Amino acid sequence: MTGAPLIEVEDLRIDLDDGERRVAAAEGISFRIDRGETFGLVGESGCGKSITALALIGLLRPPLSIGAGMIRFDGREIQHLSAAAQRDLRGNRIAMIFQEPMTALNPVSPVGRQIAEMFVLHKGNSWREAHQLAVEALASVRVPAPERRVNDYPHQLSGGMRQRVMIAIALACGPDLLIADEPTTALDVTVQAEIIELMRNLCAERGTAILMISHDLGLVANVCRRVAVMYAGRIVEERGSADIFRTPSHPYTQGLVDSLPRLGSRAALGRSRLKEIAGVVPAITNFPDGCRFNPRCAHATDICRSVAPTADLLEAGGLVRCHHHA
Amino acid sequence: MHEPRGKDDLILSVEDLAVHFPVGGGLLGRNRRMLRAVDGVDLNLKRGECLGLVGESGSGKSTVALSILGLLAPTRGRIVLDGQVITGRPSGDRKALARIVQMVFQDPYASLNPRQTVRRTLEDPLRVHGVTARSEIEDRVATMLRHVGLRPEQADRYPHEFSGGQRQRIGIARALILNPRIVICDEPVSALDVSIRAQIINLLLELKDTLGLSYIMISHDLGVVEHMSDRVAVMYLGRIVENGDWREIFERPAHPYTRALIAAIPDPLHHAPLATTGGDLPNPLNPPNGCAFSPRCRYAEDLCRHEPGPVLETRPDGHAVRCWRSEEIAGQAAMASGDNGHTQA
Amino acid sequence: MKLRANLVIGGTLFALAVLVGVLAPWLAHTDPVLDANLMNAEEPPSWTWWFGTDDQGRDIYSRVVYGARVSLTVGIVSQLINSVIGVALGLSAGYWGGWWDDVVNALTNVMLAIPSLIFALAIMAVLGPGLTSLLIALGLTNWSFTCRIARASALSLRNQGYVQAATVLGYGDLRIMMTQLLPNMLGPIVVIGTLGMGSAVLSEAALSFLGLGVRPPFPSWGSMLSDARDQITTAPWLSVFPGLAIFLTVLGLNLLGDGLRDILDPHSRSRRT
Amino acid sequence: QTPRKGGTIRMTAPYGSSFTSLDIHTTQRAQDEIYAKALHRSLYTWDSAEGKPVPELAKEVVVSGGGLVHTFKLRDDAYFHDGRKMTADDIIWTFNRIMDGTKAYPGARYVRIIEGAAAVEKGQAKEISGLKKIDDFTLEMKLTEKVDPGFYFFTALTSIYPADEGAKDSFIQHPIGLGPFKFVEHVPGSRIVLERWDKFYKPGKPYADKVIVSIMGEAAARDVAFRNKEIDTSVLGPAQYVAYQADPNLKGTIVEVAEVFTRYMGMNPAFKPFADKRVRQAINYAIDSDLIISKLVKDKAYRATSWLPLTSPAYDKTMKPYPYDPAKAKQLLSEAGYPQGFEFEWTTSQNESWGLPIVSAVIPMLDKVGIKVKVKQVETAVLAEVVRTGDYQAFIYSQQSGPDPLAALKCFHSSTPQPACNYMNFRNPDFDKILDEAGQADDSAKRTQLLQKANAFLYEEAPVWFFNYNKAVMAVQPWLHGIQKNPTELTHQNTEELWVDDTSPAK
Amino acid sequence: MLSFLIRRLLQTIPTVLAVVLLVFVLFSVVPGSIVSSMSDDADPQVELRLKKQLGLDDPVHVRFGAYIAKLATGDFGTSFRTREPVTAMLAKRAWPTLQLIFAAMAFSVVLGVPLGFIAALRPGGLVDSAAMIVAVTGLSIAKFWLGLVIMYVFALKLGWLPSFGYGDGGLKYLLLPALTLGVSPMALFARTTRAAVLEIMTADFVRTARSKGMSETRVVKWHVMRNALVIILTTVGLQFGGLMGQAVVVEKLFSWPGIGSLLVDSVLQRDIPAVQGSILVVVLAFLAINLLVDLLYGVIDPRIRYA
Ligand SMILES: Nc1ncnc2c1ncn2[C@@H]1O[C@H](COP(=O)(O)OP(=O)(O)OP(=O)(O)O)[C@@H](O)[C@H]1O
Ligand SMILES: Nc1ncnc2c1ncn2[C@@H]1O[C@H](COP(=O)(O)OP(=O)(O)OP(=O)(O)O)[C@@H](O)[C@H]1O
Ligand SMILES: [Mg+2]
Ligand SMILES: [Mg+2]
Repeated sequence: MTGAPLIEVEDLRIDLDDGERRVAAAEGISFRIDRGETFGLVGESGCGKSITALALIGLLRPPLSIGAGMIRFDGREIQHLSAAAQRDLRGNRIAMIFQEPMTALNPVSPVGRQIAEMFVLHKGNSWREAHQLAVEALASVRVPAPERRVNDYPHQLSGGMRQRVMIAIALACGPDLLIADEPTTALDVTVQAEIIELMRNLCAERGTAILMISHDLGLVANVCRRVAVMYAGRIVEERGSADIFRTPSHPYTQGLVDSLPRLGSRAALGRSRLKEIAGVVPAITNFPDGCRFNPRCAHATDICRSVAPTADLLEAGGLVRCHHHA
Repeated sequence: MHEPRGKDDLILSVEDLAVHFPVGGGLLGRNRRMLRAVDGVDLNLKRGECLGLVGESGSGKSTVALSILGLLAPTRGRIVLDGQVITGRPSGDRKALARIVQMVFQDPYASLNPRQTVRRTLEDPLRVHGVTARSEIEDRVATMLRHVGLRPEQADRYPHEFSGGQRQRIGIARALILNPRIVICDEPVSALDVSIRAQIINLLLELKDTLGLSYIMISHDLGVVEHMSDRVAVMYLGRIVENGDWREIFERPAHPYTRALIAAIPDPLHHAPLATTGGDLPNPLNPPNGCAFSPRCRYAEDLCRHEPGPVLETRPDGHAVRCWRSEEIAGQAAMASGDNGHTQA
Repeated sequence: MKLRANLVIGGTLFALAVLVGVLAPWLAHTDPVLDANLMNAEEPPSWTWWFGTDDQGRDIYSRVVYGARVSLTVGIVSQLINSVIGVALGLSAGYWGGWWDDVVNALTNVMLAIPSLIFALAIMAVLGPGLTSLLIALGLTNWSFTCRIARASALSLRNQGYVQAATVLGYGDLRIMMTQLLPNMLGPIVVIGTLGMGSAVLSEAALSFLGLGVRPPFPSWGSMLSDARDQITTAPWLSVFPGLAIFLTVLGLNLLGDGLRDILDPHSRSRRT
Repeated sequence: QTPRKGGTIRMTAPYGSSFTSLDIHTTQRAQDEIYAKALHRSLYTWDSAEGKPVPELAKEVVVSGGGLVHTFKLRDDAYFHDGRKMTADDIIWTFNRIMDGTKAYPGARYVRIIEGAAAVEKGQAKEISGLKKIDDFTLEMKLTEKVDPGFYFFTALTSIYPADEGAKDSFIQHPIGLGPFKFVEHVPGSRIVLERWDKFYKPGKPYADKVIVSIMGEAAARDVAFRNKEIDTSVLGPAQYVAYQADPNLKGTIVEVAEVFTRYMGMNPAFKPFADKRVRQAINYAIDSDLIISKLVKDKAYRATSWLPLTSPAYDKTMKPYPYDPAKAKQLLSEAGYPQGFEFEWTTSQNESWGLPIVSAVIPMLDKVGIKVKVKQVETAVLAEVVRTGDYQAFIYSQQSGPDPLAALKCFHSSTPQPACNYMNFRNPDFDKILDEAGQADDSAKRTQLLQKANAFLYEEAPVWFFNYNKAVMAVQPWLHGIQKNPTELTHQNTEELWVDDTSPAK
Repeated sequence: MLSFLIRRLLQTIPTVLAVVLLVFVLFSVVPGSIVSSMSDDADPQVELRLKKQLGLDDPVHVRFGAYIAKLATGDFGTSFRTREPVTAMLAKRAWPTLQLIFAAMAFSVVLGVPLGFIAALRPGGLVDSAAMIVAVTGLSIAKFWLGLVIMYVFALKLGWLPSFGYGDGGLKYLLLPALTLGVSPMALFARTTRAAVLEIMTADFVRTARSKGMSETRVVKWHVMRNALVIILTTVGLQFGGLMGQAVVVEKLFSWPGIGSLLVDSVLQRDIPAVQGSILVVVLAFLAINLLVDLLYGVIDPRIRYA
């Protein structure tokens, strides 16, 4: 089985039915994640990161649906599994952490029970056993005094603690893949650092692959081995995280890297005007023809305005979707 | 770089500002406790300067800003704006204050009234402040729109017809329409699309120069703060823990919290594990004994935990720190320097 | 957004009722009060008497048509009074907070604790039956819900950036409340108002039943329905038509309220998955 | 058919949603007297067959002292429900109680006819001087006027209470009387349950074991219950009167009687147009009363000619009511100086048989002769107040006009104050003279003739619009027998005469 | 919990006082002399004496003070009409009303809440549409009219239940009035429940639950229900007030011997002590029930328990 990717996404399209018509909220999404690998998905708000993740775990709900393409998990095509089989995967082998630890937990249920549910659902434990396992799970995410904390309700925990509980839930059944959708945007930087480290260490210990979603390039590059950049529903570039910052290939990636003030750059290079990416992100119902970045791209030519670029392999490894890439 | 300037260069000074909120307790006021959101803050802002204010969520940054804006009555302390003491004045003076200090808000979606056109949003303040001539109003609105990079024709649209970046421009235009001297920016870009942020940062910097504004820049994003500020103040649990020139703060952070903060920023080119502090954020209702940071501080000693909190000591170069052990830590850091401030946990 | 069925049906029913009330003098065949001819008493519905005649020989169709005026006036005006009181108190309490908020809260609790129909009953007893009394009684007793919503909206809106911005720009309190808060809280208020109108129409009927309704001779649907209850088997048309008018109008208002809620009230709009 | 013993009589109290009080002295509402007839007894009772009051608790009454002194030979077999025998003391105690001025018992208006009663009411005396106990079963009563005391002491307002027991706090929770049934239970707002009193003084009576008086104010609900055989009696309004007549199953259940109530519109002479007799007559001409009675009241009333009702001994059968004649009305109005008519405010209650619906029907009729009406609707209690204080331009009312014709006409005597019953504040010396003469007359034929004259005088003066005399209609289940056609109030039945046969679903 | 209870009890005192004051002031300006509710033609002197005896000559504030003082000892005064202590009258009326209200509430909750749940599980489906049509119809009918129809159908046409009466047979007398009273809250609960469930189904934690691999039924049972209950409970608590108001109509229609019919009688006959007493009892009941609801909140919602 070695060598076979853990999850493989091919030409995935996600449709949004807004009542009158269907639009593709994301399309042509292809990537693969190996066992134990860390893979990052970055891009700005609304570019389709979360819905891609939801598609992987089978949680798209109307008005969103999978329009085309294929998701293969551990060799099996997920879409064609029965609902029950899908549920067996969900939580058990693919787990997910959400952005808002505040609202992602049920406010009227003790956190211990919310963890214990996982063991009852997937491991067939009794509630009593599951409760004990929940204490252990809490301890493993380094929540102090876990025996006491299991009975706490979410509102009694701080944001960082809640996110730890979310991680405990996600990792309870030892999944093969952990999808982390912006797990730290709601948290302070110092807390973010702790959560990220905790997640990274636990997954490394258990060989769990991570799909990490964020709009923070730095964070993703720091955590992940490979990074895919999304723009307006498409992956525009996919690279090893060491390269993507040094030698971004897609004009959008380049723009992003250049436009953000990086810590230390003023001290090193002095204060210069930041590079701007002109224009605004297109609305989902109104994607431009051709390359979706073309209205904002300084290098755009006629072909960019009419023909959607295909994903090209880069010599240095990785993919880019641009007619004019270096 | 930090040559002493004259006292009259100060456009804002905040002295020993404290804001306490009563929390809990019902009608009968039982078990009502005081939340010391801001507890003895001193700040100075010079003309044309940008002061960066950073700190953990809940450390009191916005509270300081709201006090300066006259939206919160301080429990104690004095605020001097452009030579006038504004604390303890009746709230009727809001109008006078409005012409000196203005604010740019974080969320461009929530900070524009969805039921008002851009024109009304910009014209009403002028009218409130006694500008009545139709032509003058139109003039000023058009000028301001051009200043922030919008076209005057767009004035008759409603906020939902604009993108996030454009809305933030409108928010900036609204803050500047009364020609204030000071603009407080509370997280002006954190709600914006990543690719838009640079536009707004550049715009703010431009306007500062062309209009001779002073900024107080509140942000989580240390990159932005570093880029924009002349001076930086770091807050922790309602107090300033470090205050100094931007270069001092970022290159030679003296307070362990500042160091932890900087170290926690993932560096895209430097894939080291992130530095962690451990411990949880303190409960502002029940602050720790001694130095507020001591429960999370890797340098903390008994002294830090038990003595009443340290005072803010200002060094000759203007760099101020509130820490018992800043000297020793600075020494250690010097030894371990070269790792760009990233400390291993 | 799809045009919702309940919005359309509800809106149509209500608009129709209002239209009938407005056009009553043109739509009615006879005077609802004076054209009584006991010779024609209790005629069942026919081509001459569309809805039949009542025991006084008055044309029920005309009375139902004119009844729309009274019933809708009661519904609309009393609810308007309620909304104005509720919004004024709730908005100012939420915005200003402090002791005023405590006072308004206490007042709301009092209003909430006395069932509105009972309170209206008491007021009617003091003022005596009649349209004005009814407007006052129903207008003063049903604002607590509006007040609560207005207060809650004001509380959350006052932390919105644009309200703070207005304060920072030196706007006066009144201006802030009128231009910044009020327009942005109208959605749920309108929804409550619509539903409240429906219940006011029903309350009018209930008070008529209890003997404290609109002063005759002007016909209101409630008093017609109430007067006809003894003849429910012998002359069903006496009660069927005013009853139907009440039912359809209240139904319309309820549907309209639901529909408006779907559009205006952000809470019930489905969020992103 | 011989009356069956046993069974339950299920009566209804239709006039409101509760009984006022279990202390029957405090309440004058017809509603309460329904149960009181089973529970209590007064000195007299109304004999429906004879059409006059007859002694109930006395075996014999001797009149002396120029008709002012009445000596009662009391029953010696009447037992209160606590087992104690009734004596003269109980009657004296009861009448003294009713005259307690601090309580304003409505029965005081009757007892005042006894000499010295008013002094007690004003607190000037402790006991009524006109009442004298001769021995335990002989009582002497001295009146202030020459009247038949039977008309004064037959209603439940003067029910005889056991002396001293009646003053106890417990009495109001558990009343004790002399009637054929004793108190078992009162569920306020729902019903009163009574059971047979074995020591009742009429041998073999009462027949039934139990009487339940259920309160049912809603006519429609009563209708359902009656058709559903859940109740034995139901008072019918006009609509149901028609419906029951039309229904072959129910037609036979109807019992009707002409009651001694006159329905009228009172006009305030202080309101300028009404000061003119011609205007008042014009109103009587302008209203088509017969039409209203037939169409709106569904013939559940008799056309009123003048004040005294059909069953009154002084009713003059030859008299004709005002005809419907709008032209005449217009002419009279012109003569009176109102060719264009005028507007007045008409105070009414909601009452279905003499209140609002009638007013609504009259409005267009008066409109035809140019008179505009503004309706002022008030509750019954307020209407009573309005009428008593004269705070009206016009009102519509139903007023008892019998059984004693003299007392009924006395209401128009100048000496009767407005709050008493002279609601129109009628003052006419000529009328007073006729009436005084009638009061003095010893010969009953002469008296009747004078009363008829007085009644005709009222017709001419038209202080009111004479509308109708009530026809009381009650539906009675076929298994209930012994119903008396009581013209003073049909629902007031001497329950000892009632019996149910074994077809009653209540057994 | 106890301190919470005490605090809540203390908080209701101003409300109760305000209600007392309100009702008192309202009826101190009532037209029509009080004595007219006692006797038709009392001697004017008697009337004066009576007024004095009842203290009706005193200025309003003195009367109010006296009233409050008596209230504090549990004395609601003496009814003008029945001459009974109001307390005794209310005591007899309270139980029937409570029976009626709780029966109606039970009926409406038991029917309305599940209906709302079912409707919410398939929004837009057949059950949903049908349930909402029933609900909105139930809210749009005049109560006394509905009561009459119910009476005709169930008592007369079907002969299932007695059309009126109270007591002896127990439950069967209660059913029709309770049904009449319960229809509109039932409709309301169905709607509230549906809205609450739909709202909660979009919450983030529901998505979390789904991501755990739970079936929809489990999601609803383990996570949605309890959260929905919090919202439903609020509506239930508030609805008691509405029920007490509507009970006036239903009690009058069905000759139900409760506080409602006492209130109407007293209002119509200007029996002010009885009116004040009845309203006060209604208010106290409402406050008590809502106190109970608040305590229940604590049981259901930990955020409140620990607040
Ligand atoms: N339930 C939904 N209904 C309608 N549109 C939706 C829904 N969910 C997502 N979308 C749309 O699909 C697009 C992609 O959304 P998605 O949540 O994947 O963005 P994202 O990249 O995760 O952004 P963010 O960084 O803000 O989380 C957006 O334009 C969004 O508006
Ligand atoms: N009106 C208020 N009443 C009670 N507490 C308040 C109020 N406003 C702020 N606080 C509290 O005061 C503290 C400081 O709040 P403030 O908003 O100033 O923090 P901040 O530094 O701006 O945080 P953030 O970065 O999250 O905006 C917080 O603990 C907050 O909960
Ligand atoms: Mg997302
Ligand atoms: Mg802040």
